[in-house]
Amino acid sequence: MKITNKIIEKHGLKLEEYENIKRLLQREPNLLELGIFSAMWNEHCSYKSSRLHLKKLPTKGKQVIQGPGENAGVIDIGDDDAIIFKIESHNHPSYIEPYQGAATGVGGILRDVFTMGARPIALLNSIHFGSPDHPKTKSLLNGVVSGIGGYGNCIGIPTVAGETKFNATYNENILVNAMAVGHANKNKIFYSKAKGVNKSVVYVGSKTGRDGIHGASMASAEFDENSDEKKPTVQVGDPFTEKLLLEACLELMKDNSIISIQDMGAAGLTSSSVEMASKGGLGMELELDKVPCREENMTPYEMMLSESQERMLIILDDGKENSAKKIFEKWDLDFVIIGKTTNTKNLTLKFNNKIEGEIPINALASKAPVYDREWVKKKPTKEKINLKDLKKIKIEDALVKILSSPNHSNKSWITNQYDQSVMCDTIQKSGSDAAIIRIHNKDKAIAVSVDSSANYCKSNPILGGKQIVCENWRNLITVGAKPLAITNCLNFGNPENKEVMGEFTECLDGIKEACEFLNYPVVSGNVSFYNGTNKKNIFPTPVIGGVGLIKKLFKPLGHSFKKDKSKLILIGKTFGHLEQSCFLKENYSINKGMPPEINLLNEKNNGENLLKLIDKNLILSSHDVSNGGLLVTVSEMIFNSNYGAKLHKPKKLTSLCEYFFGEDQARYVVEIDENNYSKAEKILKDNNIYYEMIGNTQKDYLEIDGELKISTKDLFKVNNKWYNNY
Amino acid sequence: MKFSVTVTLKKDVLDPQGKVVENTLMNMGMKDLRNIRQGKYFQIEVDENDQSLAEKKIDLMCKKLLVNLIIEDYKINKI
Amino acid sequence: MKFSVTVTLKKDVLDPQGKVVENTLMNMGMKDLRNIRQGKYFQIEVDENDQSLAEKKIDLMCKKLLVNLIIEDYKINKI
Amino acid sequence: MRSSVIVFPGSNCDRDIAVALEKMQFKNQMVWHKETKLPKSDLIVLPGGFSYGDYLRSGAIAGKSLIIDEVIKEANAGCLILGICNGFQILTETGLLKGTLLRNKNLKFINKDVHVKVINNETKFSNKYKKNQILNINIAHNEGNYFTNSKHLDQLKKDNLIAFKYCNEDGKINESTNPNGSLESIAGIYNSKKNILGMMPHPERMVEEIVSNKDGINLFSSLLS
Ligand SMILES: Nc1ncnc2c1ncn2[C@@H]1O[C@H](COP(=O)(O)OP(=O)(O)O)[C@@H](O)[C@H]1O
Ligand SMILES: [Mg+2]
Repeated sequence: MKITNKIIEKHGLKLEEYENIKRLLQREPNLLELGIFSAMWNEHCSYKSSRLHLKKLPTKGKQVIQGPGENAGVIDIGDDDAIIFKIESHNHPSYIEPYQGAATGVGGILRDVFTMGARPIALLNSIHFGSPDHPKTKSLLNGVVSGIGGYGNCIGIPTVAGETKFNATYNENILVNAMAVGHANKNKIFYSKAKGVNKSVVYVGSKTGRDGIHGASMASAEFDENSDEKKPTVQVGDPFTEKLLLEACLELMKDNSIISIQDMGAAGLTSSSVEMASKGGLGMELELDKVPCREENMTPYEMMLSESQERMLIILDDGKENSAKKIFEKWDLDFVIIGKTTNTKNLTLKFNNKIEGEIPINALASKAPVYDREWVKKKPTKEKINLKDLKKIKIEDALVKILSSPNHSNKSWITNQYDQSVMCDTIQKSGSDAAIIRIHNKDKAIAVSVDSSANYCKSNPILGGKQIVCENWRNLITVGAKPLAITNCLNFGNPENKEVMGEFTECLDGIKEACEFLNYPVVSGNVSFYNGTNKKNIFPTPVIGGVGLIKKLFKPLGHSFKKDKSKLILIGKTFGHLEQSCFLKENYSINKGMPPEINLLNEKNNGENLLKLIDKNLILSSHDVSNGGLLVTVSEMIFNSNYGAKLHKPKKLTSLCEYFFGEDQARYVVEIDENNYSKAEKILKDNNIYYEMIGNTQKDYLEIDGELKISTKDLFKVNNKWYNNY
Repeated sequence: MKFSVTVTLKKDVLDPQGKVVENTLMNMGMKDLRNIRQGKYFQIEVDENDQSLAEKKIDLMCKKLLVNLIIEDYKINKI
Repeated sequence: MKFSVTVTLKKDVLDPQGKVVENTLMNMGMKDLRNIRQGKYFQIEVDENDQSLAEKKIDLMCKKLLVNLIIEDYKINKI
Repeated sequence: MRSSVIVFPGSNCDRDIAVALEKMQFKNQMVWHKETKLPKSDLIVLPGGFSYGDYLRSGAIAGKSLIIDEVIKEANAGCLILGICNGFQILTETGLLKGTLLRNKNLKFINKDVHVKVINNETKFSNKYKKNQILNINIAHNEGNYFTNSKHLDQLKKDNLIAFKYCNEDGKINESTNPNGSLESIAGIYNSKKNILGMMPHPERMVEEIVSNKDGINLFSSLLS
């Protein structure tokens, strides 16, 4: 077939990219080869717009065993234990078919983690929908939540934390990010780098069908009116088969059969074979007639580009084929030797003994395009909001408005659809700042949380970037964990747009600065560009997934109040920053001004000293102050507890709204038993930590002297209504 | 008027359920089984005596709720 | 030979799924809907050219696996 | 006491129950579904999870596996059988327990800690509980909506074969305390010889204070006594 411009365009390639392909091949590609180039050179696989910028992220640290570049990041948590984790987006497929899109997103990220030898121990997700009034939102929400649950519940890995946000910016382009966390022996980690010539290349897992052909290029293009045409590429997840694949792989990993292993994710057989060969500096020859197919008459093109789920590629050591095959047969999975490693440095594709395609591996990998795209800096806005210009509002009304809003409503409608307890190591479930998962059979645990702040990032990408790292860090601190490392999912609009590219660049600057300061390196991640429709780009939405270590397990603090008459202190300074706050958004629909300042030094000191208090067992409960400010934080500590709180009015600030709803950073509300108060105070004073006594817990009411009195039952009701009525 | 609606997965869409059922039946000794695909079935009764109007209504129900048009096909029959 | 099998819950068995679907459709404004019941649908192909033998085989599959005879009824049709 | 946990493809609470059993000093063995012989056991457990992905009907395909014939033989010979969640569904599919588990009435997977009341505390499985004791136990299922015909229901009541019912923290049983639409709020039942227990709640998840609570422990200690 003659390759026409139309065909090139259909493959999502630019004409100059095609010229480049011809130069690398020193001839014209055939259709199969073109398809392979398009799969490897699209944004999703090649990171061509992001690669230059990602380099600046800090990725090293004593705790890091493997940073970005492998299937997932690996960190050391002491003894022989390693934690392997990564987050990934499945935005476009989830918008087209929410259930399957979300489900296969979960399945894909799980494979990234267990290919490296880890048993997955926790799932998290960050999901973002359009405005609740938008006609599509409800069914997208329903579909995504049941898809996430459907996959995680069936495979038997607890879904323990996440975040759910609504914002009109996602009306035509929702975000579905899934994170998986696994545990492995640090001496038994498996990598994707091929080694040795003439080694068997083995295909295991499900059969290959026509699903998802060109999925990766779909994830690298904007939606437009014609997106409907792309619909038949939807992939269906099969968590049952994945469970078998998981157990079979872990069983095979017990001995030394595997040289390297790689899941077939985006761009399926193409990307897995190319990546393995490329990392090993080798070639690979595949006999495509051997690929187990689900449909009749599948062509080499279809086999190489199919994104059928639940498949892996393994390079086996000599003589291990038979014992490995037995394991996969036990689990009723396909196991077929489909090729071998070679020293040609080419990807050679045979079909019926004929060479159908032959491409130098480096043309697909290291020589893939890299773009230094044009970008512009965001000008910091000078907009200030003067409360005096706004209609006066009662504190109680403002609080109720926030707590009953979709973004702040209780999420148990969602979390009750996820099995959070399977594996019996979930020490703290959803509903608090971070989930806690015990390391099986051990007296230690990890804490995990995912966070994002699209509004802050939109307003000021640098500050926003810093803020999400800090918030994530805080969420681990409040449950008593030492933050170790993060993974990140960078959801942005069209990188060919310089404003979007600017948001990307500057968000990364912010993330970098915070990670460096906090010694909180990035060990894995994912970039998702082209989120938007017809030139309307989503707000920049980087999502941070963090993992922390609890060295010695204790009964979790949780963030709900534990006792009557205990003291409440607020760690960190309150300035009353209301621009970009929930208070203004929910009550006045104002979305203006700068996000709050980040002082990394304070972040670090406040967090580390709170951790000391927790370690010394001086704290009853603690909660970071984030979206919504102090009063929302205290309200959240009241939910699910049997207690209310009595708060003092601030002495200095004039405006109560600024004090109670301001979103200044680096703050925590902490509940301390009266008897421990002086001990805690001493530690804070000795370390120069700013704190204020803000009140105490009490029975039945949330109260501010002379300003507000609301029963805790009513507060709880207000917070619980929205999802159930939606 | 009463109708039946059968909903099946589109041809190239993976049917994990049908596959497991097929394997199980084979393992149980049903060797002549060549292929099985699983779908959904609805019996729907509507208060409408004009068949073509009734069918239109059923069709709307399918499109709006019963069928996931992205991965499923459907057929309406009078019963 | 190809057959369809429809499996439905027996009359006296509660059909939670059908109920929810029915309510949802009603809420969506489909007022003429009188009743809806949900079941399963199978398309089965067997290597057997004698129809009555083929049907017997299908019937066996139903009895042995596809249908829970305690709560479900089924019907086989040639297609 | 010797126990065997049957592992089906897709079981995912097999490790959890094994850990609980070992913690309680059972001598436990895992038995793969393709086995045709059971090790000598005093207790056989069908664990929770999604055997065969819950495809077709939950429990249906596991109910046809090779090992099940052995389980049925042992059950008929009086061996103690415990089916939890998917295990309960498998027991109804094999006919060892009557009735069936339909989709939850809200058509959603439900995972939460619920209260259940011990209705019969005089069996091998429940003698360490007090009558009407209220337990707080985790449920996690899509199909937990127990249904049976009225004749069988009468028998369940008459012969005291209802093991547990969903209730609220004060022990009240009504529509609003019934999470999944189960007939008469039934959460678990026995066969007529009371050597087989099927239940939707997960006792194995409730054996450690730091994870949850210890309300499940007495089920295992009952078996040991
Ligand atoms: N989609 C989801 N999946 C799992 N847990 C969720 C999801 N959405 C929210 N949660 C849980 O609800 C709680 C509140 O979320 P959020 O308000 O974002 O917390 P925070 O502000 O502390 O980050 C958290 O415990 C979170 O893990
Ligand atoms: Mg928090």
